[in-house]
Amino acid sequence: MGIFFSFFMVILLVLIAYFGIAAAGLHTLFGIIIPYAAFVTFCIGFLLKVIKWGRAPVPFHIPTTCGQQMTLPWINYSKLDNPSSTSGVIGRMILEVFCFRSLFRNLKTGLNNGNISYASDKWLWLAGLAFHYSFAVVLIRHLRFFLEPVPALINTIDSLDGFLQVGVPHFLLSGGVLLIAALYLFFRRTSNPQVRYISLPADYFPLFLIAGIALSGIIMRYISKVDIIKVKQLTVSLAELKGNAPEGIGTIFFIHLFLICTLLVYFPFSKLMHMGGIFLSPTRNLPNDSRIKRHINPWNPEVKVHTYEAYENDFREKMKGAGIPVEKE
Amino acid sequence: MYNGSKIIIGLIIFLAIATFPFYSNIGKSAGVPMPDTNTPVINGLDKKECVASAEYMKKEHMKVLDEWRDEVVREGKRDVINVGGRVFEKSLQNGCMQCHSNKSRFCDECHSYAGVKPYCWDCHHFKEGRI
Amino acid sequence: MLDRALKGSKTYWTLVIILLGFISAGSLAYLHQFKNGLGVTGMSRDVSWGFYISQFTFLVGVAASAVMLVIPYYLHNYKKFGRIVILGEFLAIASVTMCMTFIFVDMGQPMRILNVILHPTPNSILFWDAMVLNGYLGLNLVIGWATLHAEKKGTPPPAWSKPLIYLSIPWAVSIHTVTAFLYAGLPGRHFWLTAIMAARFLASAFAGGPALLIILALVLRKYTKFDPGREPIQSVAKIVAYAMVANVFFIILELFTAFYSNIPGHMHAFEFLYAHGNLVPLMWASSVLAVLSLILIIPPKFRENESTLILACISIFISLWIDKGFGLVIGGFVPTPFNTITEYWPTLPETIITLGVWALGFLVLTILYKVAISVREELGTAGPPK
Amino acid sequence: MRIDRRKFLQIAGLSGIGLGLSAADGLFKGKALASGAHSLPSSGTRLAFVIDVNKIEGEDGYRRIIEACHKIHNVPNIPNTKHEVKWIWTDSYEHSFPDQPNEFLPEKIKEKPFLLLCNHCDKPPCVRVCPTKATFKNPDGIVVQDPHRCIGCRFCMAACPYGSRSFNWVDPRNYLDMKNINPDFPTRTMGVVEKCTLCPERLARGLEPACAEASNGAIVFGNLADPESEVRKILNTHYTLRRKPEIGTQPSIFYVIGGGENAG
Amino acid sequence: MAKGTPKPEELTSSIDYNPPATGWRETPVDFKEGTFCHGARPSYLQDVGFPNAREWAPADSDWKLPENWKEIFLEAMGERLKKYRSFQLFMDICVRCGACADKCHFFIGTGDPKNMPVLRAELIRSVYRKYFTTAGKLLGKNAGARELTLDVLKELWYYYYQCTECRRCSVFCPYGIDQAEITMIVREIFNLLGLNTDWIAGPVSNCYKKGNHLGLEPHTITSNIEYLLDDIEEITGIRIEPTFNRKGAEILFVTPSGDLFGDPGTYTAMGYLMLFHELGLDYTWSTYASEGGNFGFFTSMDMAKRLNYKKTRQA
Repeated sequence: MGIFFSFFMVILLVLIAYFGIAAAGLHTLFGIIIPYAAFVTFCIGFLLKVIKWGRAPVPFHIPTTCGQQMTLPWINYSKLDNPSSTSGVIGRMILEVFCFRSLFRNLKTGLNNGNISYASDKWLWLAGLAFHYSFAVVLIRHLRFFLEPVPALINTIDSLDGFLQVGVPHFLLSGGVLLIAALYLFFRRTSNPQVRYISLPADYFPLFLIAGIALSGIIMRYISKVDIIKVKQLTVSLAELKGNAPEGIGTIFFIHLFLICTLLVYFPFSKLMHMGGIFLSPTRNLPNDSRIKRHINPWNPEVKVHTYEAYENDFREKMKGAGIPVEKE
Repeated sequence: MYNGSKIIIGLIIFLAIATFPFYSNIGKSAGVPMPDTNTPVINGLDKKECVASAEYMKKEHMKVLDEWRDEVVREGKRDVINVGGRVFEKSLQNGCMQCHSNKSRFCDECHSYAGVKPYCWDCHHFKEGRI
Repeated sequence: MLDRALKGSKTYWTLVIILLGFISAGSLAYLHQFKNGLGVTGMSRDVSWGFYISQFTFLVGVAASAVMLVIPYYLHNYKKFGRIVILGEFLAIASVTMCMTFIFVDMGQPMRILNVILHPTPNSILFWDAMVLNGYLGLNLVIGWATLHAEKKGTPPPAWSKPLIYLSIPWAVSIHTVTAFLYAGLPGRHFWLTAIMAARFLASAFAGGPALLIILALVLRKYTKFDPGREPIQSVAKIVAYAMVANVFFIILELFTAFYSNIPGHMHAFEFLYAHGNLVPLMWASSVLAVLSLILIIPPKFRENESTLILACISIFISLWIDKGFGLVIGGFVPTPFNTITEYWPTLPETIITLGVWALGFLVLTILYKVAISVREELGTAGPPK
Repeated sequence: MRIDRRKFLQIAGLSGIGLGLSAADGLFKGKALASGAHSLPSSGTRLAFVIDVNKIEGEDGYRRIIEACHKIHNVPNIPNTKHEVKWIWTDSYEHSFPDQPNEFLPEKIKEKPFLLLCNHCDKPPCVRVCPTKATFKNPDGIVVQDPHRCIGCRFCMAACPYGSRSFNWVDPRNYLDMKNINPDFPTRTMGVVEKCTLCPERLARGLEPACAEASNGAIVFGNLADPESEVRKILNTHYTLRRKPEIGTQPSIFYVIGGGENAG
Repeated sequence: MAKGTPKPEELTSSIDYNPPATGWRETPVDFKEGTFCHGARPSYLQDVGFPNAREWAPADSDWKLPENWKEIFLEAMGERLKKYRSFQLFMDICVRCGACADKCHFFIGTGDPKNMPVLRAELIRSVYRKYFTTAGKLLGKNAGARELTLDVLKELWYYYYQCTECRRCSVFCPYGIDQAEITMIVREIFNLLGLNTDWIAGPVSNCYKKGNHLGLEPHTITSNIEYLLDDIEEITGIRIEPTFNRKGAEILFVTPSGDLFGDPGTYTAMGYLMLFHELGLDYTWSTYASEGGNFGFFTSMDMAKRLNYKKTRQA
């Protein structure tokens, strides 16, 4: 569902950028105005979304428990899977954010001759890690375009990324891994019948978009090269809030940039907000201390209750008959 | 907002990361490097012409050098390139650097601007002011 | 299944941390080597391969030995190996990992390692070795993991694993044969230029690898709930005995040819190794241990006694480690093409890196065995067979 | 043509060594062999040296030749013999021809240094074993080592029966006077193998290899495939030695031992 | 169960994990016999004061909904989006990775794709997108949004009562999205439309009125415990004398009411009685708050329970 729609949307974006530059020559629009607008949309959209979440209270104090709760001191409890303290929660969140711990648990349920079997299934975890980490490395690497002078650390990361001397200029592993991981996630989405069934255009679109960004980046580096000095001139001017778009960079760069801008704009209004959301997820970021501390619902409403008095009124004779003490005779 | 302080701290961290390129460049006004062709040899030329256009060389010089390398070392094609009667050797040291004898201005400046570290100079070497 | 490696006893974690310590030390030493060049090792213009490549050569044998369990179990339907065949396959994975790491740390330009694939060169035995090693790693990973996974799920192993298992048998022979060809095809290196080289490699592999497997199985029985039972260990011991006899026999053949023919080039290496080089004590130790191990493993009385059996296995392992993990490679280089002697001894960084690679292999092995045993424990099939 | 050649090398590598031991004979007799495997390259070039041991004048003569080569190729002078890089060097008869021992050798020969360098074999084992084609044979018969391609596995060093290859165990620039190196020639980087190149950069300019030029005629350079060449003329009139001919590598370096007049 | 309990193999043999060819929004809901409960009888709802109590049956085409059911639903939903961060968050951040898909026992047992937690949540997410997000309002189906129709409502009801709130999906979700919380909230909304099941409404009403889900009245509780005490005396020779609704006791003991009524819970109850006697605890039973479990699953009941607990403590 929606594969072709999403694919053609991305193609359309590419064409917009292509004609915008190659035919209309709108360098300032695509090089300055759209990137600024996209970045501002991204930041403000992100903030507003998180604030919107923040304005809703957390009435339930029910973190997901995946292990023994803390009870008595001589019973070992699961400090990470059923944390009772803030430090446990921090540990749980760190593992979740950096190691995708929940996905690491993943199983595959299957039927074998009438028996239900559970198999280990870590491909999603692996691909997810590869995707996110390579994306992070790609992002950090790109700081070389925004910072002048380029910090030594960025240069080091760049040379580690291009450790394998393949091609001229050296092939950067992170870009390739990103593209392959995105393609794997797409393959998984389409080949696994259950995942294909639940997928929406909103699932394919960001995959195609990111694959498009990676691909245009790879093309720009190895096949249809651009004037890298002018690119940096543009990016540094963006960072310095000066904003001047030199001509003659190469259209492929603007396609790359436009796809990134689309991603930035798309981000706050989509499932990509899981980046911020994971930190606010109440089933993960709360300690399981509801037996230690009393948590009161922040909008604690008045409710009608069945009082003891009413109860006694309903059953007074029966209670007396059973010898249960009553308040009123 | 509920748990406001924590959320705001988180958002400030997010903004600090997202806008890092904007504030980290403050006070480091960056000059844009221009490959400098001001060398005695080039200045002495009537027609300033290289093996290919400057536009092409800007983007593809690494590829040109790589191809030359294979042609010369592996295929023994040491034939020279003739541009308008001027002869160029297919060589970094004995070709390019003969005219562009200002490595720091012609090579290094752009490379460091773009954060590129070619390993050419691990073997090939250049003596500044040799010509 | 991998998550089983994240939960373990204190002993398990202590072992993992110790191994990680060695790996970090090895990595630091490797950084030192990367920065300052292979000159930090004891290798030289004349002895251009040293400890790394000889360890690699030895470990290829350990890797290939898994086939000694796979053949009886899958080909001859010898069911008693059902418990330990996975140990063999996982040992192969760990060994091949070490092999590839040893090759990697031996590279002068590790950044260009992909050139082997980018510029494939079928006339180079090293190219084929890279291919068969990667293939063997893949085969064992897929087979070992798939069969264990099926065991855990309570389903029969997937149908596609059968042809792969049969493929893995000749493949195991190939990795050792191809590695032997690295040496046996070089003109001008008399010590290696022998048609019996591949046969020697296989004999020593089928003795040394299964000997290590017996040691590992007994260690596992002592420290974990895993117990393969007595009988499979005895069967492996018989395999070790035959292979070791063949191995010693092959060495005697080499000695005969060299010394009876009286060709100087053929005698040089043996003279250096056993009479006047710095490896003399080691090589004699190897020979003495080889003889001792035969005494301990051939008579059924000793072989069936597990305390003498383990002694025999340790002797065999050390003897072969010296012979193949040291003497074979160094012995071929040290009498130089100029008929001179350039001695070789590993330096400190080289030793630390070597230890680090071994630790890496043992970490892989520990993790894989931990997974296998945890799965068996959950299924209640870790204990001795009824 | 080059493709045919590559194919041949692959076949040779796969079918093992020992293809035709009579190739050397064939060359000496100046007749082309029927089997394509042993014929001369059709470009008609096979570059070779003939070194007349007697024509090199004393210690200085050797030093001049070695320095001529090492200087222009920026070969470092590393004192630690284990890490040495040598393109051309000397050694005794005993070490240079260990397969032809002769305890009754004339004292003169016994003490004579022999110039050693890459033999640029016709059937080079180093080319056979290289896993990346970093070392290969070019149509002129030169065994080329491409330092850009080399991964530093050192298989070629194990394969070379002549000890002609050097590995850069350490950074060679630490052992070069960087202010006085030859500006026209690169140095090498750590972790690659190198050896005598037979000076293709000089040949391209119509010059002889540096060692030949510095030898005052003791080293004669030429094309073996050309019956009229000077090298062929000397080989026709002198008895020459090659190193380890029995292993079938067919070296292209010939040593004139006894002096032309006597042998002729 | 006139047909008799089917064997596990018979049940598993009919499962097919492959989803149908039609997309889930195009596949109409099919109320399968045996997979849903009766509609709540009006008296139960009236007991706890819930609106729109009426006789109705899920299999009927007419659910006798109030005229303005759509407004009630959407208004309640909007309110709850503001009241529950979890609800808002879980609507926004799901990436549909499918890790939860085969973790739900309803899905494992039925193979019905809409029982995958992700898709069960998607049923309400699609409504959320249509009415609460700009993209959904503008792009409609392409943004994964859909209109809240009567069929959609029925589908929601059918699947939101196929959730035991076991929270296994949340364990596997990389963001901890918890179907249980979504279920609670959606069922809360259904209660506003009188759409509950008899099996839930009954115990709730009993807990509210009689203090336990079985509807045991005070004298039944004491006499049941008497029987247990007799048994204990017969076996051990010791007569235990617990107290009921006694003021000033140090501990108020509340246990799942099943322990007082049916085997094997009663054995557990006998165990407590003997243990507390042996320890000599100063405790009392309550007939007013005699249910350890919370059948509320909706907040007002939760609150009632807490209040009466406090009250007895004071007593």
